[in-house]
Formats: sequence, structure tokens, C-alpha cells
Amino acid sequence: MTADKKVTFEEAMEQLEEIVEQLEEGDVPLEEAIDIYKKGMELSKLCHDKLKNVEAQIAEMITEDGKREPFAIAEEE
Amino acid sequence: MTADKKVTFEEAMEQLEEIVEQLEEGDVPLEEAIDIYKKGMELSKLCHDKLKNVEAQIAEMITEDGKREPFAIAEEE
Amino acid sequence: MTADKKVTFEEAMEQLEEIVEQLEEGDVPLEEAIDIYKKGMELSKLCHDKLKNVEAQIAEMITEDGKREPFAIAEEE
Amino acid sequence: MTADKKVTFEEAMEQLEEIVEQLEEGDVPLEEAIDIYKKGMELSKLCHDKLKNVEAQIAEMITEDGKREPFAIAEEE
Amino acid sequence: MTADKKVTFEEAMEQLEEIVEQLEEGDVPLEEAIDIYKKGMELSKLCHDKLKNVEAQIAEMITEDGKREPFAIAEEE
Amino acid sequence: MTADKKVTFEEAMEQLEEIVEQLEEGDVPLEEAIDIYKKGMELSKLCHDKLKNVEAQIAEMITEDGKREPFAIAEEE
Amino acid sequence: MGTERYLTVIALTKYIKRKFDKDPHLQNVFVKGEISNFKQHSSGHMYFTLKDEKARILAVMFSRYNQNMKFQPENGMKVLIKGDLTVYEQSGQYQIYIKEMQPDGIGELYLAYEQLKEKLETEGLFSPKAKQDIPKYPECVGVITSPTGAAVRDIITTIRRRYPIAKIIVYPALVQGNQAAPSIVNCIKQANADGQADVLIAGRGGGSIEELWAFNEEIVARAIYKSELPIISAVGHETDFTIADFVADLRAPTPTGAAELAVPHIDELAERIWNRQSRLIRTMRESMSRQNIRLTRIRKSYAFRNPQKLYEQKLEQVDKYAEQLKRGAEKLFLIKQEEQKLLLKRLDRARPQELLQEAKQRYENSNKYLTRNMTAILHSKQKDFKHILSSLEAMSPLKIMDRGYSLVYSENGELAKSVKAVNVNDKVKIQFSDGSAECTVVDTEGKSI
Repeated sequence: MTADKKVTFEEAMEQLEEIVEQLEEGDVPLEEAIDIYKKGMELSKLCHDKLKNVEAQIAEMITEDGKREPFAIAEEE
Repeated sequence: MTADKKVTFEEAMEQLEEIVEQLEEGDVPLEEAIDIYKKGMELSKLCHDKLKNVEAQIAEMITEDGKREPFAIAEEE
Repeated sequence: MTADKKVTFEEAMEQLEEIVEQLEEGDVPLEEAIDIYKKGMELSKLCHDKLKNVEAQIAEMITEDGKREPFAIAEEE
Repeated sequence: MTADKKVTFEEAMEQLEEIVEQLEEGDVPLEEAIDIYKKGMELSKLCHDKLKNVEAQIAEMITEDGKREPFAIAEEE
Repeated sequence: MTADKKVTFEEAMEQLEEIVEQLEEGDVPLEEAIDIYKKGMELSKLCHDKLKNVEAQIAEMITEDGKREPFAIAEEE
Repeated sequence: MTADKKVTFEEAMEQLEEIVEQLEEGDVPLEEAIDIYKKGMELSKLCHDKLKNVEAQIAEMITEDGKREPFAIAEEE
Repeated sequence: MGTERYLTVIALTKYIKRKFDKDPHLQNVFVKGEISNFKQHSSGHMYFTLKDEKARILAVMFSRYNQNMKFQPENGMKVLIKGDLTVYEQSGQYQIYIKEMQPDGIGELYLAYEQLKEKLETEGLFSPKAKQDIPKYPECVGVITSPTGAAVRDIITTIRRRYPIAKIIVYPALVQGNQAAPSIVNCIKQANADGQADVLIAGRGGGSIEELWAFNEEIVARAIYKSELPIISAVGHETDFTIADFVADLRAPTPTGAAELAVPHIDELAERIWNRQSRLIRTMRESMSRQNIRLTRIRKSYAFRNPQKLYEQKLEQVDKYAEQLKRGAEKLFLIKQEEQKLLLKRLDRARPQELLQEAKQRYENSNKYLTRNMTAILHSKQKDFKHILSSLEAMSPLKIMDRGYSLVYSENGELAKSVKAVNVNDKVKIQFSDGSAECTVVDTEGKSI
């Protein structure tokens, strides 16, 4: 799981999507399917966490940005 | 029966199918038919268990997934 | 950030523009995008601060200049 | 600034004009622009002072000249 | 100014005329212009004084001459 | 002026004429002109005095033996 | 040989003419004779024959020489002639070309006069170069004439009237008779020795040529010539010309004229001085006035009156520049600010929120299908299983027994398909469709076919 941290969101998503496709094709042996599914669920969690993280950062930036003071000269005009 | 554990769900299903076909052919002595049938019943149980097992795993993972917090931003919009 | 202090306004603006373009092109991986965006925000703040600084200096000089007495003869005519 | 004292009015004006043009053309880096502007303000002040000086000298000369008695011959005619 | 005393009236007048022309042409550098103007004022004063002086001398002689008695002999006849 | 005493009337007249002509030609520098003028006025006075101051002369006769005697016109003729 | 030795007539004539022309005795010849055959051409030239009792000669007097003659020649008139001899080529005649002609009668005096005049003229006594200037303003005038004549009175009166400041010294001279010439010479010498006079007037009133003769004497002429004092001659009337007149520095027609020539008029002179003086003053005033106007013009010149123009425009320019500078700086600042704002706006717009949304969407999709697909697989497998299970159940051999059949298994567990497979007392098992029963064989009986 620690190795996965270096995986980007996109890579993780691609893997996840592959897994979904694989599962969709349907002729996956059951045991294999459940293993794949599990892997998928892990990836899904990874992506979810990454998204949450990004979301938090953006939220923070918006807050900071709002505090910025405007220009005096620009207002004079 | 222990050796059978290594049999995948699909192999078990195949064997089951073969058994059904054998039985359908009809010229199997009854005694043999009963044996075959018995075998079929065993296989059937195996498959059933495997399915149950998988179902349980899925259910568990869904539950876990359900605990994951939702995205804040996504809801805002 | 301290290293950036030696960056000129124009250099900062150029970097910012590159960042904006990169972001606008849109095929930046999510995490990278958020990093770039953060960098962009910093650059933007840097530019903003530089402008505020210049604005203050100009304003001060104009005020000084305003104290300069007008010509006596020029007014007589 | 002391070195500038030896600059003639015309030289100062020429420098000032160049500076004005530079600023009006607009492609001056911001930090440089403020220096240029400062320089321009100094030059403007220098020119202004030189003119004030000339004005004062002329005014003095005119006053002195005004005290001079008119010609007798000129009046006879 | 003492050196100018040796300048003749005509030289002074010529210089003065040159100065007026120079000033009227108008494109004289400021510092030079004020020097030229000063010089012109001095020359003007110099010429003025010389004329006044000459005028006084003429006036004095005419007065002396005016007292001259007519010819005695001429009247006898 | 004492030197001028030795000037004959004729020389004085000639100088006077020359001076008048010189002045009338007009291109005499002012300082020189006033000197010439003064000289002219002196000469004029000198000539005038010479005419005025001499008493009417009586005609003399010098006899063959060198004796001087007044000469009266033989009015009876 | 041939004709070369024969001269042409013209050559011969030219030769003869040259002989005449070269001979000094034939130039300026004085001849006297009687006029005959006198003719005056319309051109004014005179042609006549000069003759005496024994000879005759052709004479020509061109109008140039005769127009000032005081008499009109006529036939039979005796005349004194001066002229040159030469040959008139066309007629081959020698002729005298007359330069001067006098009626004969004065005789020797006139000849002497002419000869002396000629002599002195040749010596250069009459030369203009020998003439002295007459002083313009003499302090003393010497008068050489008879103290009793009208001439001295005229001279003194005139001088007194015109120029009373001049001293007059009369040098009494005899002006006629034998002693006249030496007396005049004496006076000239005396006056020169005195040195008092600035100019001398020598002359007398009018009279006959004999009466005036002293002034034609050589000694008088030479004395006049030698005199260091300038001499004005005043002999007789205007028409009288004496040798003295020729040699004098200035000839006056009359004694009164001589006095007028000797001295200026004092009033005119005073007037002249006044005039010069006033011209001086006027010129000086004009010059002053001119210079004054010139100076005034300069002082009133635009450049002088408006020295402000020297810097006013520049002042305006400085102000303009200062304004431009300010505006330039502000504009530049605004441009930069605008650029920065624009970028900021773009940055805001490029905020990776959308990217995040997309990512979320993508994620949600995949996430949804992950479980869905898995569930689908499970269901499919379940379905397959159920199907097979029911097929199996349908084929169950046990179902035959439902119709009342049972299976008998021998003691070794094998299905007993014949009665022969069992013996009495064997323990067998009967399998029913719904259960089994353990039994002991009691009897056997084979079937009779």
C-alpha cells in the first residue's frame, strides 16, 4: 500500500478503470473476479483519498485568496 | 474432498455440467447414475459455498466503502 | 520564496503566464495541477506585492512633486 | 545628483524626453520603470530649478535696467 | 566688465546686434542664452553710457561755442 | 592747444575741411568721431578767432632805401 | 640698267619735302611781307601769296591758327608772319604754313616780344609746373606798382574791403619808362628779401604797348620766375598779355582782379567756418541720433524686451514632460497591473477545481461500476449455478423410485440387479426414494422362464 502512494491519481484511476472494464467483460472466473474487485476497491479508496486531499487544498487556497487586498490606484479610476 | 478445494468455481461448474449431461444421456445404470448424482450434489455444494463466500466479501467491502466520507465541494456545486 | 524575491516582476509574470497556460491547456495531472496552481498563486501574490510597492513609491513621489511651487512670472502673464 | 549639476538644461531635457518616451512606450520592466521614473522626476526638478534660476536672473537684470535713465537726445527727436 | 571698457562703441554695437539675432533665432541653449542675454544687457548699458558720455561732450562744446561773439569787423562795415 | 597756435590759418582751415569731410563720410567710429569732432570744433574756434582778433591793418610802404612808412591812398586821384 | 635709276616724281618730291622739314631754319621762320591773292575758304583756311618787291611765296593759314587773330587780313596789307616751310606734294610747290600773323607796324618791339616769349617758353618759364600756389589766406600782401597810380588804389581798396585783416605792403616801382624794368625787378627782390608778404601783386593800369613794355622785359620775367613769393600779375586791361603774365604764378585781368585773387572775402570765410562748424555739429548729431536709434531699436527688440521667451517655452515643455512622465509612469503601472489582474483572473479560472470535478466524476463512475460489475458477475454465476442445479435435480435417478421402485444393495454395497446376487441370510439394504431399510434375506427364488 505504501508503494501505491507514489502512484498518481491518474495512474490509479486508469488501473481502476481497467479493472471495471475487466469486470464488465464478465467472463472472469469468480475467484479472480473477487480478487480484482478487491484490488479495485483499494484503488478506489486511494483515488478517493487523493481527491479529498486535493479538495481540501483548493478550499484552503480559495480562502486565502479571498483575503487579498485590492489596489488603490486601480480604484481611483 | 480436500483435493476439490483447489478446484475453481468454474471447474466445479463444468464438472457439474458434465454430470448433468451424463445423466441426461440416460443409459447410465441406475447405480452409476446415483453415484454420479451424488458427485453432482457434492459439486453443487462446493459451488454454492463459493458463491456464498464471494457474496459475503462483496457485502463487506460495500459496507466499508459506505463509511467513506463524501466530497464536500461536489455537494456545494 | 526568499529566492523568488530576486525574481523581477516581469519574470514572475512570465512564469505565471506559463502556469496559467499550462492550466488552461488542461491536460495536467491533478496533483501536479494543484502544485502548479499553488505556485501560480504565490507568483500572483509576488506580482501583486511588487505592484503595491511601486504604487506606493509613485504615490509618494507625486505627492512630493505636488509641493513644488509654481512659477511666479508664468502666472503673471 | 551633484554630478547632474554639470548637465546642461538641454541635456537634462533630452534625457527627460527619452525617459518619457521609454515610459510611454510601456515596455519597461516594472522595477526599472520606478528607477527611470525617479530619475525622470529628478531631471524634471533639475530643469525646473534651472529655469527658476534663469527667471530670477532675468528678473534682476530687468529691474536693474529699469532704473537706467532714458536718453535726452532720443526724447528731443 | 573692465575688459569691455576697451571695446569700442561700434564693436559693442556689433556684438549687441549679433546677440539680438542669436536670441531672436531662439534655439540657444538655456544657460548660454542667459549668459548671452546678460552680455547683451551689459553691452547695451555700455553703449548707452558711451552715447550719454559723447552726448554730454557735444552738449558742453555747443554751449561753449554758443557764447561766441559775432565778428566785430564784419559789423563795422 | 598750444601746439595748434603754430598752425597757420590755412592749415587750420584745411584740417577743418578734412575733418568735416571725414565725419560726413560717416563711417567713423563713435569714440574717434567725438575726438575728431572736438578737434574740428577747436579748429573752427581757432579759425574764427584768427579772423576776429586781428585788427584792421594799415597799408605800409617800403621805400627804396628800406624805410617803412604808412601808405595812404592818394584820394585826390 | 633699265629704269631703276629714274626716280618717280613722288619719290623725288618726298625727298625734297624731307629736306625742307628737317631744316631747322625753315621751321618757326619769321617773315614779313605783303598779302596778295588773299582767299579765305569756307572752311576758314586762308590762302594767299606773301610778296615783296623781289620775291613771292605761297602762304597757308589754317583756321585753327587764324580764328583768334585780332585783325582781318586783306590784299596789300603788310604783315609779320611766323610759320613753317614745307612742300605741298601735289603741286610740287613749297609753302609757308602760318602759325601766327600780326599786322606789320609795331615792328621791332613786337618781334622782340615774340622772340622773348618763344625763348622763355622754350626754357620752361611758362610751364605750369613752375607755377606756385597762391596762398588762400595771406596775412600780408605785397603790392609792386606805382604808389601813385590807380592800380595801387584799386588793389588796396579791394583788399581792405574783402579781407581787412591782411597787411598790405606797397613796394613802389616805376611802371613805365626805361627805368621801369629794373625798378620792378628791384621791388621783387626786395619783397623776397623782406619775406613779409605771403603773395605779391605786380602790375599797373592799362596803357599802350610801349607803356606796358616793362612787363615784357626779360629781366622782369626772370625776376618773377625766380621769386620765392608767389606773384600775381596784373598788367593793363583784360586783353593785354605781357610776358610777365605768362611767367607769373597767376594772371589777373586787372589790378582789382588781382586783389580779389590774392585775398578771400572775410565774410565768406567766416561763413565758410560757420558752415563747416555747423556741418560738424549736424554730422555729429546725426551720427549720435543714428547710433541712438540703432541702440534703441536693439533695446526695443523683441528678444531684449521679452527675455521670458528664453525660458517660457522651455518651462512649458518641462511641465509637459513632468506631466507625461507622471502619466507614463501611471500608464505603465496600470498596464502592468492590468496584465497582472488578467493573469490572476485567468489563473482563477484555470483553478483545477473543474479538473477535480472531472476526476471525481471519473472516479465516481468507476467506483459505481466496480461494485456493479462485480455484483453482475456474482449474479451471473449464481444464475448459472441455479440452472445447473435444477438440471441436476431433474436428472436425479432417485426420482424413478418415486413410482414405487426400490434399490437393493447387497452386503458388499453393490446394487443387486439379480436374485442370484443374494443369498439367504444376507443382509441387504433397500433404498427407497425417501429413505432406506436394512433387511435380511429369508428366501430366494429364481424366476422360471
